[in-house]
Amino acid sequence: MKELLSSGSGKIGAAFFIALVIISIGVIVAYPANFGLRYWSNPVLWADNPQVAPPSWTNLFSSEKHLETKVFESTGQAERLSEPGATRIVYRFNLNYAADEAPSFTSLTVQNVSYQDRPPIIAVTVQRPDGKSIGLYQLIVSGPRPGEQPPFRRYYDTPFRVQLSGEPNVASAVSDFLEQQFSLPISDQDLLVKGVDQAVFGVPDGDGGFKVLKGNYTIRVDTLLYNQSDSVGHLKYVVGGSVFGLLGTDTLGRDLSVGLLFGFPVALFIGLVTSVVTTFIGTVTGIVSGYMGGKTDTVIQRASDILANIPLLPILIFLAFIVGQNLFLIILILIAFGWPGLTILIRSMVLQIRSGNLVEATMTLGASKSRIMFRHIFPQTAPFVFATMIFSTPAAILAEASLSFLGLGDPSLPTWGQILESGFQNGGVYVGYWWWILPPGLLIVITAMTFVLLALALEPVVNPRLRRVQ
Amino acid sequence: MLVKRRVREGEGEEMIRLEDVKMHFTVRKGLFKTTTMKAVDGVSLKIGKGEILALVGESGSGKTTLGRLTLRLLQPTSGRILFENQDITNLHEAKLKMFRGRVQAVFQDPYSSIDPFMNIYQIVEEPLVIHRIGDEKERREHVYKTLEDVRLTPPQDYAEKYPHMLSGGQRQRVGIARALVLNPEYIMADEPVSMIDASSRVEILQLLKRLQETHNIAFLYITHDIATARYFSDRVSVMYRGRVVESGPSEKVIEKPLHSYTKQLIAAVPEPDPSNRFRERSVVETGSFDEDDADLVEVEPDHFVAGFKK
Amino acid sequence: MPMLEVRDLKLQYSSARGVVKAVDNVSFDIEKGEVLGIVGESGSGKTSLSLALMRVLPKNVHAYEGQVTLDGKEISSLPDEAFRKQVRWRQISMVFQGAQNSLNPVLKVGFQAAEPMLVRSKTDRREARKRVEDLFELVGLPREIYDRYPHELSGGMKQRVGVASALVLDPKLIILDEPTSALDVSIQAQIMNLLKRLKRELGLSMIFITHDIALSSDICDHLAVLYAGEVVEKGSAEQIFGNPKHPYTQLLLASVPRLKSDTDPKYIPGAPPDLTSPPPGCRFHPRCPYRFEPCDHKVPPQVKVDEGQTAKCWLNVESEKVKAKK
Amino acid sequence: MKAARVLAVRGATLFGVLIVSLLLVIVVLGATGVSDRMIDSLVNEQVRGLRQSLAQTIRDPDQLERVVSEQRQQLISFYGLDRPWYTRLPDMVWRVFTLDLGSARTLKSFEGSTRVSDIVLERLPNTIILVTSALVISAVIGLYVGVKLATRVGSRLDRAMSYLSAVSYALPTWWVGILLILVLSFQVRLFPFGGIISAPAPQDPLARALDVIWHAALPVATLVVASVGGWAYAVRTMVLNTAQEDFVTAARAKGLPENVVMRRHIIRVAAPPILTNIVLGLAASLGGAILTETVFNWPGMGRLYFDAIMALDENVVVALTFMFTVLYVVSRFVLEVLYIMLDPRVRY
Repeated sequence: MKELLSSGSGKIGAAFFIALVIISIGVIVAYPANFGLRYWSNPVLWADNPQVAPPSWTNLFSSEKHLETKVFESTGQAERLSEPGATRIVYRFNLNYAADEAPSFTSLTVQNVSYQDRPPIIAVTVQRPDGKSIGLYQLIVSGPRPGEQPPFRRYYDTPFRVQLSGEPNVASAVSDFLEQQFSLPISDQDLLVKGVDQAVFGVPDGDGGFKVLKGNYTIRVDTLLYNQSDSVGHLKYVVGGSVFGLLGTDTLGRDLSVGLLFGFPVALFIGLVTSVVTTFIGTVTGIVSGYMGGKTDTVIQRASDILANIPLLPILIFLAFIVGQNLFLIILILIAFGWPGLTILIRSMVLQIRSGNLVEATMTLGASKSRIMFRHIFPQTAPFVFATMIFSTPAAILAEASLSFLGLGDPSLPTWGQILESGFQNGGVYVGYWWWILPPGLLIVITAMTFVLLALALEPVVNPRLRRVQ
Repeated sequence: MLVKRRVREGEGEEMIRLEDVKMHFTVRKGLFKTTTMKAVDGVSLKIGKGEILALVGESGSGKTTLGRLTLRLLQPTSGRILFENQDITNLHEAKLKMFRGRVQAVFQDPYSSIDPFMNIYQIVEEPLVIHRIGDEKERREHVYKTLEDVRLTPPQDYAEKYPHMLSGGQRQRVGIARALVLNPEYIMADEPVSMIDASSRVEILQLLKRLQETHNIAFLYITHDIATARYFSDRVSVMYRGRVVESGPSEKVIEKPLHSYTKQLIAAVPEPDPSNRFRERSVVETGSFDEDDADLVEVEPDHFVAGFKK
Repeated sequence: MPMLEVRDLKLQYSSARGVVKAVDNVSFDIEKGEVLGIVGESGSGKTSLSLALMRVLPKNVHAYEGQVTLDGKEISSLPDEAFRKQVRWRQISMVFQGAQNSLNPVLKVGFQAAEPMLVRSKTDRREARKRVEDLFELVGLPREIYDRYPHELSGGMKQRVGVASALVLDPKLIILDEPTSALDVSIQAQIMNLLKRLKRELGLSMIFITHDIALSSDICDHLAVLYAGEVVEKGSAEQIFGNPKHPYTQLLLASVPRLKSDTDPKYIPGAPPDLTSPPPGCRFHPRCPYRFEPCDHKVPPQVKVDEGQTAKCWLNVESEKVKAKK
Repeated sequence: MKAARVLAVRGATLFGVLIVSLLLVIVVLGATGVSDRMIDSLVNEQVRGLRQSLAQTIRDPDQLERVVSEQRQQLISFYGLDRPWYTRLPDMVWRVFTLDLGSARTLKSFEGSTRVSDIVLERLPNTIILVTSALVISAVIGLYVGVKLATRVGSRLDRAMSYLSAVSYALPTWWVGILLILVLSFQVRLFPFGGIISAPAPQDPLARALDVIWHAALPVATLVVASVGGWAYAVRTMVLNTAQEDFVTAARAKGLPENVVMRRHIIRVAAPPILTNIVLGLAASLGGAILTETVFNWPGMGRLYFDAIMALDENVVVALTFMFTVLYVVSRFVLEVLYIMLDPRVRY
């Protein structure tokens, strides 16, 4: 331990390791169980994110200012107005628009509506900085079905989401708006092709296109309820940008930072479980083989000789392909083929220890075999074993990453390798989705490096001859 | 000269007896060929209670293997090993534990024969732990007393130290203390001083000698150095190629060696005498002894030589 | 004029625990055809001394100074490259302690012996081979050994190869660093006989380094006793063995178990000091039975006690004073 | 004589490796029912051929069906599809051994053949070219840099290199490839994104060769970057260990010039352990080749592996797994022979 912290690389490695552990614990606590299948692989959850958007901080280096995704939700202050026979609830969302481009999309999501007799109406109006306003969209919640009893509940299980940018009704509303305000005749179809949001957040540039109109917008969402007990649970209005969050998104709009964070505990789990179990088996078999000699030794030696020489990756690929993509299977295989290498090393160490007189001396004292093996021989191999354990940790992480990269990762647990693979498969390398490719790779390298640094600090323990030189 | 006990073979009580013991090892030669290495090839010897027997020979003579056999660390290919007239040749490992409590060993290399990860106290205490002797307090007293016996004094100063903090001589004394703590009746000492500085060798030998006198311990002193054998032992057995070629009381064998190999061993010992440089030492080429396979003959009372023709 | 004069040779290493004063102001002379024994226990700096003479130094050298004169020429002032070309093996060669480890395991032993000729004097291969085979014969090895690898030879044979290859360039001086310590006593005797024969027949000068003072009497004409990096006593073999003046030499001699006399050997209590922090005053004083007032703080001078014999001990200073008063 | 024994033992072990991997593959295939599927497709394929040839002679469709289904039954019992999978074990071993695995589901060889052996063997040279050139370049650079470092232990360069080699151990090969593409193909547009030759391929042989080298530059560089740091570090360690041996001191004492000491008494002696290190890294570099080929779309066995996985083509995956094991075992054996030539202690 002292050796570990006395060198520079040991200190850096230890600091990194602690950081890895803290992040992993945080992720385990914060993330829902079954994250991989229920959340990460569920496209509905990511629909409101822009797709393949680079990180928002790229704006700092870009001459053109990209729009960051803005999400407005019905949680803030609302204005309640009483009208004859109805209640009007008005949400005003203020948006200071400074980007040099139109939103990539806009969407409205409605959830948990319940009413007694008349279906509520929800309307979206955009009030622009030029004082003009567009009645963008109106939703009349679907009416009672035959035989259905009040209260009528709508959009509880599946929220109602409408992509305003692609909605024909919106297009026609905007078309009308352009006609009236700018005397610009443009058909609904053309508008849908050009992008409705360009017109909503811009002014015609005279060339048949639109120029972004910067300034303060207010998006007003009106909800009209016809009964005291009627309610609209949740409203969400999203202005989709072209940059997103800390680490951007992938083709499904998934927030890469969320997926990458989840990779921490998984990588640590793969690395540590594999190395700990491998080291344990390797050490025990090595000590037993070296100490007992005879038939036990021959059997262990032959088995480990053969297993240690099998090229791991092809077999790993084969098994993962044929038997199934399961993280535990992968770990099991890594262990099954990982221990023999250590067995061979430990065995030769034990033989060397045996060549001294300690074993004979202890035997003369009447010590049992297990006492000699684990009280006397094991402590002498322990520093080496510990260093090997650390050194073999990145190998397991890298092996899993490689396998994931070939598309053989466990789909229920997103790993860095899998994220990289989907980036590669989606042509990220050839079109330059660097934010999708670099961070997962970098995280793999940093995690592997952490253990390599620790191992490096332990090298003098393992190789005393080098210590003599320095 | 320290007082020597004159024990004629067969006199007094017997500690350990080997009867025509052979130890053969199989060595791989070719792909399928194996040959037999006869490390010990028919040796009989006795060690009486409280007697020091020196086993002298060069590397490869089988003296170390023979030493291991007297402790039953090895099971002989043939022959019998008796401890206090009880046959322990084929005793199972579990039953040997009692025997292990009564015989001990001191090894050549004080660096590799004690556990570098234990402190001195733990090393010396270990035999007591293994044999479940005494409670913690009794053990502590006994360990301290033993450390004093081997002159690691005051014991408190040494108890917490680790082997690498001690000099070679001190480490060897730790090895002796560990062998001594069970109050053994027999100790096999395999080259106990060959890796220790010349100026300290005699100190260790004197310590062993005193222990033999105060505790009446029998010793098998294995060495290549016939000069220390003369000083330290009551009797000497000379080994050559797995066999004993000459044995008898130390003075007799050394002052009047009969076997040519013994003679050569003696001639090869350098004496600090500057006139030596004007003459060559007599050297017999190894492999030129023709009496290898001959049996031991009692040439004079208690002095045995292989293949001696009167 | 002595063939080799060494004056105030000093070699220090830096280590994790501090500066190791391995060789500290060592001076001695060697006459032509004579063998000087350097006797010291482990850690007394005797191997460092041989490396210092050959100027084969490890990387962690802290200080290296002193004057070495060979045949009237000061070789210690030569630059490294010139020293390598002119002195090493050509004038001073060496036989190493462990024959096992001093031979390259992947090269044939004959080639290794011939290598200095081949590389340095551009001798042609056939000639070099003949020379080496002749030398092998001289040291009692069969000529065919030339094409063998080290692992195929026994320890004694390897040590003979070491002796033969030290002779290959006809050096003036051979340093023998514990040439027999790894060998069985009977093989040791054979090698010692070989060395004696070479000394007699070739008139070789040698430095014989050993921890075994008894063995040194077998070949050495003069002796220097080394303790904790310093020469504590030197003189002719007769003087050192017959009338040792330094307590360390006396006790070292007394610690040798004798085969042919009935005196009991004695030991020196304690252990040799750590060379990073040798004791003040006389370095031997903590183990010395005769120590008195000045020993623990004043370094004793090298005192001439007899013609050609000096000892570094306060006892001798006192007795010289007594003599002077008389 | 001893050398023959050592070689025989190594050969036997490596043969054991081959057999064990083969058995592993076949048992897994059998136990998961995949081998049934594979044989089934083999039977279908032969039945299809049969039907076509029989259709020439037998006009009556009913009779044709009858004959075909008879033949089909024969084939099924011939291949043992009607028996449990483990009874077919020896037969399967032999079929994998001879790459007689029928035809691929969707993949085709460049010539258009669907036979698995055609597809796989055609790719073999491309992989060998890639791996060997990367191995040779890494070896040369690693040796040179490692020796340089060993002579300057503790210098700033040495420290930097030891960290760099640690980084290269932590770098996934394929990610290095991706980085190189991103920088040198996407940003700088210096090298092609992948493939082995431009389309259309140049006609002139020299231009063709240069074109291949231009395409190979990035994949080879990837493999080299991934392994060269480890190499240099291993060489440095071995050289340092050897440099501490007594015979090196002896060689210096003999007055040999430093370059002779380095070459003959250090590097020459350190060569066998360095070679051992290469042997240990061999499996990793083969694995690296699989991934690098995937990244660079290099038409070798590794890229084929990826394609076969994507196309769920079991026959091809099995054949490739076996081929990679063979490739590994063979190159291991070559290196073992080399080792024995380098180290006289094993030779006699």
